[in-house]
Amino acid sequence: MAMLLDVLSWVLLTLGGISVLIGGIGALRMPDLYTRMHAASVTDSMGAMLVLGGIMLQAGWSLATIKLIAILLFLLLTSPTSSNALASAALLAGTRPLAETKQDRGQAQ
Amino acid sequence: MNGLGPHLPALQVVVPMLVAPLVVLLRPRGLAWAASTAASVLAFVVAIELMLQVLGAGPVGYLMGSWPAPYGIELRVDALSALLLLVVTGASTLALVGGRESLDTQIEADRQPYFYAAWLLALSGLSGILVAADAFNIFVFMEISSLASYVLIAGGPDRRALPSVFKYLIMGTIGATFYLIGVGLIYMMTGTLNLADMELRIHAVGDLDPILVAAGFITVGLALKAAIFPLHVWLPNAYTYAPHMATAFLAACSTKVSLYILLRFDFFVFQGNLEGHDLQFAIYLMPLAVLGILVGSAVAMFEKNVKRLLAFSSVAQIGYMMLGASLVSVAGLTAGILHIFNHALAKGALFLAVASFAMVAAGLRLDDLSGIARRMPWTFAAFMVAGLSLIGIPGTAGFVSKWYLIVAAMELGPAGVPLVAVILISSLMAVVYIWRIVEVACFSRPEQESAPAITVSPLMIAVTWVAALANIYFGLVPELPLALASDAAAELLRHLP
Amino acid sequence: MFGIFLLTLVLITGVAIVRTDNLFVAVMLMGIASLLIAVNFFILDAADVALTEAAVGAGISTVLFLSALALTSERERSKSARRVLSFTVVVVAALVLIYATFDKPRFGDPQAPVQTHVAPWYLENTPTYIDIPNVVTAVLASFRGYDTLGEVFVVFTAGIGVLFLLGGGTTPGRLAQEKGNEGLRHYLIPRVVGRFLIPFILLFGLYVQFHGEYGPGGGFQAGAIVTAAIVLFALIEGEGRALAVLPQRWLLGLMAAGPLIYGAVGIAGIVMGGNFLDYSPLSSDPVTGQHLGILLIEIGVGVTVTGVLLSIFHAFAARGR
Amino acid sequence: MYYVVTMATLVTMGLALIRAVVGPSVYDRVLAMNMFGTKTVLLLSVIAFLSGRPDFLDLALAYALINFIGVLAVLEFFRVRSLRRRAEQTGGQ
Amino acid sequence: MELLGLYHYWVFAILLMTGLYAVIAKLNLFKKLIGLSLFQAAVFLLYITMGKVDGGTAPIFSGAADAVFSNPLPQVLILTAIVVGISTTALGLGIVVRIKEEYGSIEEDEIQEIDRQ
Repeated sequence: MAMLLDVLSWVLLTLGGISVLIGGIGALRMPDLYTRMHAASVTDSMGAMLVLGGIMLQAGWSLATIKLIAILLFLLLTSPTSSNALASAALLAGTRPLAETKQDRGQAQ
Repeated sequence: MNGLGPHLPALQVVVPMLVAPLVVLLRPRGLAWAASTAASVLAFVVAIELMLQVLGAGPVGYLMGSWPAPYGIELRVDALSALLLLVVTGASTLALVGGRESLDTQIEADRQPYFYAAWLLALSGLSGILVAADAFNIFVFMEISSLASYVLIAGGPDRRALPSVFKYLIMGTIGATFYLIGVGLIYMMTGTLNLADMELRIHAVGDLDPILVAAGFITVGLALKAAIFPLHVWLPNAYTYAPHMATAFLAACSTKVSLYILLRFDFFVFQGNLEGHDLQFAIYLMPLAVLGILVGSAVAMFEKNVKRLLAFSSVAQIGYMMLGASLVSVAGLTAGILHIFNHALAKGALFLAVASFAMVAAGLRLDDLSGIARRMPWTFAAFMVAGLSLIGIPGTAGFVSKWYLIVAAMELGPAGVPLVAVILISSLMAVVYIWRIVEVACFSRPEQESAPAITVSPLMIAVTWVAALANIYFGLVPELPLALASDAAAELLRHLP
Repeated sequence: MFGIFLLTLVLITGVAIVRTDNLFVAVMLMGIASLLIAVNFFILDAADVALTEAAVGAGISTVLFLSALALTSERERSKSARRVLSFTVVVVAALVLIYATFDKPRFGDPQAPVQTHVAPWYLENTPTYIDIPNVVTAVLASFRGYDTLGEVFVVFTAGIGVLFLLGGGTTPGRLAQEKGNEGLRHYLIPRVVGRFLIPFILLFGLYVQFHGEYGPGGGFQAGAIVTAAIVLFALIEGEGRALAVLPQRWLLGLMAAGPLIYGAVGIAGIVMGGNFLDYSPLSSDPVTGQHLGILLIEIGVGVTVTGVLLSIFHAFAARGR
Repeated sequence: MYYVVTMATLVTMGLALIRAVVGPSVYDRVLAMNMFGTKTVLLLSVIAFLSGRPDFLDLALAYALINFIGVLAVLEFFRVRSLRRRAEQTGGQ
Repeated sequence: MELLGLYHYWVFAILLMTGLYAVIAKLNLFKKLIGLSLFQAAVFLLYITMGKVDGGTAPIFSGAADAVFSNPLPQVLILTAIVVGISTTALGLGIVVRIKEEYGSIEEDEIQEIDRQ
């Protein structure tokens, strides 16, 4: 049973590490703000869930787990909120998504 | 005071400190002033009492929180701290007692409680540095006094006060951080922060590079805060645009307290423990001191604003103190420390008088002071007395310290002659710049004869006179400061063979 | 290993801060640098410092920088001056410091003077004299409590300084009505989430305040976190409503009350027959006395920090409207 | 195993830092800072377990909180700035 | 390990001087304050680095009998220094805001120019 938990938590941690990394690469490589935001936020929540879940399995049932759950909930609440706020601020300030601008340009031609 | 006797070193700091938050809460006009003045007077009384204790029974120690010395924080008042405590609390008390009207005209009523609180914090920060015997504690109180001084200077009504205070803030913080780096390096090599303990333990590691670098950082950082010659650029503007009373208070003591820490570190901690430190100290600081004296006096001779003129004169006077210290002899150090005291008397009185002039005259440029001697004869007479003391006329306090300085320089033999020449030349320069003020004040007629709108209160004149008379008193009877100064010098130099 | 990576990131950030001419970007990068330094502190076993650096360095100071930046201009207009001179000074000083490193005790050496002289005494005697698990809190609040008193007064001085400069006399009623002062009230999602979170943040602040004797935390950190919660409220509901809930007058009271609590505990030490800031006489049992003293002064610290930081925040926010 | 996650997080922090330094727009930098904050929270939780002191998770919680408030503060900054710009423009006309 | 230790001190030195460079060379007052924060943060690094012990853990007792603890004292000092740093920054920012209001600029050379007139 303990063995199974260990393996499971390792799998979760590894997947978490990978998705965090993918998010990082995405945020660097994507072409414009909104796609970057997508890359960052999707893997943010994914990575956080997987990593913290993995640690939780390691921690067992203790005060630490409760704190981890609190952290996870906090991240899951705030991370999309920040993304939303940022996107709306950028949109209001006049930053257009790349696809849209391309389309506009196409129509203009 | 009986039951509180042993607690005096702590009370010296805590009394003004704890009155500061109360002052902020005091809304009615005048009450803030009364409370701060009372706290300042109390601090002055404590300082006198401490001085008597030190004179009677030697250094007074105090363990904060009753924890033993290198683990807890120790306070220690010796002759040097006692002397400077007198200067700091005395300057604050005189400026507060006499300064109410001047401050009323310069600071809006609703901002006054903050101003007075900052004043008290500056006072307690400066006293905190003086009583501390712990390197990090000195840093903390240095920051209290610096932040509070920034606030005091920023209170100046001229908008140019703001850029000058910003410059002071930047340079002061760099100085304090350099000091912190130096203390960190010493702590790293010795494992202690208590000055006395540091002195014992630094000996074993005295020749290692981090200690030498630490000595360099501490000296440069404190030289920045003490406005020693090439690092003085923040001082003239800060003093010029500060509220007049704040200038009188800070000019009399704030740079001197930094100088005090510098002396304490260089002599108490490093001297005798570092190879060749006394030589390096003399080689680097003596030329700076001489340059500071000459450049400060020279600039003062051509300055048009009275406060700026006096500020540059301060740069020169700090040079005298450094010159005394850089002789690395008991006589030289005694003279330097004595000059700290005497210069505070002279500058304090001068700036108090200038504050009175400012209330009557249109401005503080030399032209604005035309005929001021006739309009305010009493204040001007006090200004003259303090000016004579600044020059060093026999019979005034300024003479005593310059005399001792010359004697100490002569001890060097022929090498001392150029130093004596420097002292004499700069005294002549002082004659010139004081004379310029006197000339304008006495012999030139103001363009339009306007009746003084405001009369200066008798209290303010009295305070100015107290400061001026102190110059004469300590010029004729210099025993008290001399005893403290020579005690202090002997203690700082006890490593000397 | 992690340390080297993190430190390199810090260096890159530092250089980027100096090079950018957009002040907003510099503030952002400064926040990142603070976070990195804080993580590094954590790796170097300084949990309390990491918490403080994150709350104060990355959180509060970013908020302060931003609110000041909103009142000034965002771009650096002039180029640097004295470039050669300053570069020389800086390089020489850096070389001197690096030169000094070679004689330093080895990193992490248990035999270094720092580890053998004063510090072991704290580790050995904290259980006897004070009996709380967090040695950092014990040293901070009792052994070196006088430093902490000084620190509280530094904060207080900064508070009255900012109030003196910028004035603290705005009335909430006027603020609330004025246009442009509604905060993020029209951003629906942040507002809902924020309102939901504020009670929990306050609770967390209290936890940090009173848990400081057992784990990382204490008055400063708690003060910063409570401030963060109220700043959050001000952000999503607007300055005016925040000031209506907690008026400037009260903040001034908090600002003054904190140092007074601390000082009163110190004076109580004298009255009860000990030295200043000696907590042992506060109770018949010295250890209980220490506990009581530490609890009280930590409250004093938390109150001061909250009052001062909030006053400063409001002073900046109220300016220029 | 923790090491893998730690390294992945550290590398991601590095990538986010690059994004923060190169921009191009201010929003990219805010995004990078937000990402950076989240990664710091993860990193701290992992390190707390790696060093065997799970009671230090409080720090991670505090970081998450600070990060959120930081982003909202930036947002408010943008809002105030755009208001001021608009005011300046109308004042200038 | 040796190199790791030295690297900590080198980063301290370089970061310190990067901050100092910004303070001395930049004319923008706001930038000077940011440089000042960086400068102070570097000093924090110095202190915390020297307190670390090999294999140590944070100086908070956890019940483990044979734990090695890092030095609490530098941490206490830096807690104080961090708070001092933010206080200085806050006051500096207050002054900068006032300067902007009075002069309409936060560039040192422009302010000097205005004062000279």
